Amino acid sequence: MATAEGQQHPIGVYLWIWGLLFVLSLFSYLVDYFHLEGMLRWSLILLFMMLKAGFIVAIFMHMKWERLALIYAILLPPVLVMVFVALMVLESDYTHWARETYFVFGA
Amino acid sequence: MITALIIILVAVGSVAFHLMSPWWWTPIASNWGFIDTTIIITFWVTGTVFVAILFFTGYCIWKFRHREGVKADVEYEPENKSLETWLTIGTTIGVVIMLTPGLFAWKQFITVPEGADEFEVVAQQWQWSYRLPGKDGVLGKSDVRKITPENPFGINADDPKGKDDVLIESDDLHLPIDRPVKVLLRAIDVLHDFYVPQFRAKMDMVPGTITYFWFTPTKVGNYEVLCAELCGVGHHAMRGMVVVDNDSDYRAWLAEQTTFGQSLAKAQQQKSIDLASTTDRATSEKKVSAQ
Amino acid sequence: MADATHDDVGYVPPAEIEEQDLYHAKSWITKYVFCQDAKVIAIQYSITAIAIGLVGLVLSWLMRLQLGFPEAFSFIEPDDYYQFITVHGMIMVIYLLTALFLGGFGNYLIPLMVGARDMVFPFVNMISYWVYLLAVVVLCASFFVPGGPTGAGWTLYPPQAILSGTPGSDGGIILMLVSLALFIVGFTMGGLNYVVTVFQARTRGLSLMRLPLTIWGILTATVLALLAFPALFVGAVMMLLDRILGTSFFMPSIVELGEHLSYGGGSPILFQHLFWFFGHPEVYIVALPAFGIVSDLISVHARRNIFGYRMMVWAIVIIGALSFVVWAHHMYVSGMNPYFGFFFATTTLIIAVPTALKVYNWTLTLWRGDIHLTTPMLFAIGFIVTFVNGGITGLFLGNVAIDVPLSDTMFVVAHFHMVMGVAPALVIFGAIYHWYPKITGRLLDETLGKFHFWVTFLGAYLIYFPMHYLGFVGVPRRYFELGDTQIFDQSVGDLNAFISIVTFIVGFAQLVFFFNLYRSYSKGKEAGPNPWRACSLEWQTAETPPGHGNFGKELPLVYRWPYDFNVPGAKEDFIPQNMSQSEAFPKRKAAAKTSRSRAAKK
Amino acid sequence: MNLLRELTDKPWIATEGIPGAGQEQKMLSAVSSGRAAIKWLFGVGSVLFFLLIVSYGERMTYEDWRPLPESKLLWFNTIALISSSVAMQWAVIGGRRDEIDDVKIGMLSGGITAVVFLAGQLLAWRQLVQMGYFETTNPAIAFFILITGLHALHIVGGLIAWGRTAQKVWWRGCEAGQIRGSVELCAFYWHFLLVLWLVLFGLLFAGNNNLSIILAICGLR
Ligand code: HEA
Ligand code: HEA
Ligand code: CUA
Ligand SMILES: [Cu+2]
Repeated sequence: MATAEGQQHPIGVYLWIWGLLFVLSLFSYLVDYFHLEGMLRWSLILLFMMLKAGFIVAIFMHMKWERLALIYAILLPPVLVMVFVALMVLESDYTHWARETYFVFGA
Repeated sequence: MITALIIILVAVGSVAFHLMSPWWWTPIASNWGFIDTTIIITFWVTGTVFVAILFFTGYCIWKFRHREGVKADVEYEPENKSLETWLTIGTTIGVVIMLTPGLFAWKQFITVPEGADEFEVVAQQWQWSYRLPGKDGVLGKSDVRKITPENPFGINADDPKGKDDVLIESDDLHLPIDRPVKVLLRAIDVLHDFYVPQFRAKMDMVPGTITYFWFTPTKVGNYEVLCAELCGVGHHAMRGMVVVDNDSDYRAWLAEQTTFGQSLAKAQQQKSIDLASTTDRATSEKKVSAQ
Repeated sequence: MADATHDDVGYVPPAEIEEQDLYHAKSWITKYVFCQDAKVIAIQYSITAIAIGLVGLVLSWLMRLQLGFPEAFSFIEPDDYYQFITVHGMIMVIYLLTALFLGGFGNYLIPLMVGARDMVFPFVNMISYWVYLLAVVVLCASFFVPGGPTGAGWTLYPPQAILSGTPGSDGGIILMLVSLALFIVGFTMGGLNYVVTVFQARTRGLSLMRLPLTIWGILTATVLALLAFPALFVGAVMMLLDRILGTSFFMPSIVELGEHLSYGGGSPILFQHLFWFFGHPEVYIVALPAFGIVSDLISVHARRNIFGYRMMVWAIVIIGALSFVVWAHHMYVSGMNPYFGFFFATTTLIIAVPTALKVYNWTLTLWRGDIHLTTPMLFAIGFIVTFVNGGITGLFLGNVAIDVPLSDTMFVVAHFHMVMGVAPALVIFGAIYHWYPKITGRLLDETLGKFHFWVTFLGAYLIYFPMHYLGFVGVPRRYFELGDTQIFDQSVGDLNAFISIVTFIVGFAQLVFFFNLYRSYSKGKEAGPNPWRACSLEWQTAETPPGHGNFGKELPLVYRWPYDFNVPGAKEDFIPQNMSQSEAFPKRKAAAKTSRSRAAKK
Repeated sequence: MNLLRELTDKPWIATEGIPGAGQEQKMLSAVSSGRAAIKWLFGVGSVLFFLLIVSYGERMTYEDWRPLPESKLLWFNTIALISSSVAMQWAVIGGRRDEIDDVKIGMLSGGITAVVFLAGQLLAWRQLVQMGYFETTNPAIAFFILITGLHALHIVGGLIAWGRTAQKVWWRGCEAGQIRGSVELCAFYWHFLLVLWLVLFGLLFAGNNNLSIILAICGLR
């Protein structure tokens, strides 16, 4: 709702965020570099990814300066859809893995 | 008056019933005491809240009941932020107290320890059969489409690991005590569920995939297997038996069992006789369990 | 009342639907049979739902006969038993409770409580009822096809639902799925109507936050139903294709009794996901209207404003939203990806927090109220007790590790009967005692009502509280009989017999209720327009029962929320929603204002 | 969008004076309720087809999956559906300008192209049968039949509403002003079905399964 200052956010903000994005990417890279494994690896990578996506949507796509309701209306459904899709992908991969491991196909 | 009393009595009676009930869980015979502990924790938390709410309700009903001719001193208070906040926080704490041990127990439940012995349970309408990995410790691959009267488990005959698999085509299985086992569960027709109350563990068996759980039997004895997922008219009659043996008994039992390789050879010898009797058996069994 | 203010500043008529004439019945048939008046449709829905509900009730007695006295009734075979539980569960959850709460109470109360003349699309509304009736007829028809109705459990899990080891796999399952699809189509028509009516046809001054909680409950439940039923629809249609065309959506390679079937590749678990993506919201679909109605009952009969109204609304909405991300708590031991357990256990237990707040607020509404222990109030209190008890056992099941031993045992059966069978049923009874005077103009008999309450409440508690302990013992659900077994000793059978006996006593009490309904219709005490001295709009209609177009010549104007009981300074202990400030506080307008703004600051 | 603000209102504060006095008077119209109803219907439909897409994606993983044979016909059908939507929009614009002839042209061509689309879909089914692909055990085919079938049913529903409007235009000879609302509702529904089809077509049936590509891009598979 803060439209008054919203129209003229300083260029500095963009630069800051831009820099931050680089730093975050660096972190993701470091996760790889230090061979972090298992849950830790994936949670870190996901965290950095989410942060980056969040910054991009918030700053570069001007979401930060939108109304709260709009933010929810635009962001919530895709997030939910992504959660559902991710869950179902995990599920089918699990079944697939079980079949590959214990059953023999074809032949 | 009476209403308030009865509400309080419901609370007191429920607690009394809980304390004196002859119906309680079977003595545990596996390593899943953690699950029982979690249940007890949950009982404490929820029981306290249940009793508290009922007492409060009963008290309100008694104290603020309408009395003819007495002007009630009713409060007009739409909301009370701080009270609601505190109640939220309190409830959240209660949830955390219950959830944390629950999640730890689940983590344990799905993480099979290194070196656990594997065996397979195969379910079909309405009977159990079992497969042990044999000397090599690995189960041969299987496929429902390979099931024939000679090969009721559908083991892939081309898989060398399958030849020494021990097949137990009866409802009874023996297990050695104190050794962690990973139970691989497989169904060839519909959903079933391998459930032994004393082990606390259970898991559905799903055609088209393999499911698992693990446990360590901790007490020698005979334990009845129940099917816990509706699987048709014979569901309630689908019973089996797990016998937990000490080591020597177990080895004696194991020595009597036949392997896949042996049964295959035997089957080749008297193919025709076998075929007839298996189909016979399947149909007669259906009749029996349908009753 | 509203008329008194007309000479105030310029009068603003309430919003009405401009292009649409009110539906006018022309003959007896169009007035009582093919009627488009929401009130009549509501009655039609309710009668149909209760009638089919009685079938469900009778089925439950048959089941209890078998479970309580396993050897005694030879006419119940395993086939029959499994058909009974399936149809019982399905009827109770969908054809009774969903239809009664949304089709029955929704149709009756929404237009009245939001100050509208009717639903926005009366014609669609009528069709909705007839499609529902058709669904019920198709369901009943399955009793008469060869093989009987399906016996796959109300969850209808494939593969067993469509294979021959399950009773009713020829015709029964097909009719079941078709009936469900019809129900969904019919409900969607009705549901769109309810939602649009609440959002668009509210009368002037009735902001969302001035809606009675009943409407909030019904509205949210309707939205849930609209978004959840498609999952069941998809599942049902896919299973129909598997059954009829031999596709393999849910069917892997299967050997049934030594015979290879021509299915392959599918995953049965996918159906379970679809079913519970519908099924869990479904249980809140029957719970949320109950939450809403009980809030109103408590507030009216305790003569006190509902405590924490805003929290109550948010809680309803949050519960509704969260109910879409907990579905897999029904699948902890289904063989799905085990890591889901962490996610779904957490979301499931989070739901307990808003629900708990609702419970607290109900009890806090009693605090410092002026409690009239009328029959509706008794039912509301009974609801609190049974709901808390059943909700708490839900926490056991939701906590994934605890669910492992308890899943698929009688513990689950006890949980959901307490929380869904008993608690909302008590609310339905309370609601009928509460609104019967508005519908018929006469009060139900209080003495009979209290008798009905005590037997039903205490009886149902005696049925289901001990049943949890059968679950601890390990008695699985859906067992035709326990048979010869080592682990269940005689005491288990005794408890089962006890439960069955209480069931029949409770069943008998329902006859008293129906007798009450019947007798009070002609002999009951005249109620007058507002026997409970309640504030919400349905009690302020010109006629009782409300006439054509609900509100006579003019729609009411709304000045306040529906919970203004015992407002300091008011001349009576309640202020109807359509009473203006000057009328409510005739003497000292200014003084009243300050006292109210004091309340407002809190 | 002021929903959120409304939800934080303090409901226990009563209105002084007349509710809504001084505000512009809003009359509720059948069209605005119709629009609201259709929007909710979109929600229902979206969930329905979203679940189908998810099921498709999950079934796709398994070993017996064979992708759908490509069909040029579907591209043609897509174009038909797009033109149908455009035509309906034409009718809407005509209605707004009070040009009954434009309404008629738009409605007629919109209806015809919709029927063409349906016929095309039917032809696509027949093609699959003739190519010998119609084995019900092939899950991709089964999904194709199911999804296009449900979508077609939605179109048929739209055509019924279209018929009611058309009857007003041609038989009852209504003015442009009288049927403007119904035409707009029809077109609104048409656009929704078009978007739905584009999503389904783009994700599942156009070329080689773009769904798996998208999943791969998201790192999900
Ligand atoms: C109206 C219907 C209804 C409602 C409201 C609920 C409410 C809940 N249900 Fe229930 N449930 C069903 C109907 C319902 N359920 C049905 C029909 C089934 C079985 C289906 C089948 O398999 O056939 C089922 C099955 C079921 C299962 C699956 C069991 C299994 O099959 O293995 C689970 C597991 O998580 C569960 C959990 C819960 C939880 C956590 C709640 C929560 O929402 C409860 C929240 C309420 C409270 C918590 C009480 C109030 C709170 C307090 C008094 C404060 C105290 C709280 C704390 C300290 C935290 N339910
Ligand atoms: C709302 C839902 C509801 C209701 C009210 C009931 C009511 C009852 N149910 Fe049922 N039941 C289910 C939903 C319900 N049930 C479901 C979903 C299943 C699972 C099916 C499956 O496994 O697939 C099930 C399964 C089930 C079983 C388990 C079978 C098994 O697993 O082996 C049993 C066993 O005792 C049982 C018994 C009863 C009894 C004795 C009653 C009652 O008689 C108890 C007494 C209660 C009352 C007397 C209240 C009656 C009020 C109404 C019915 C409302 C009618 C309204 C008006 C008259 C206005 N039910
Ligand atoms: Cu096997 Cu139930
Ligand atoms: Cu649930």
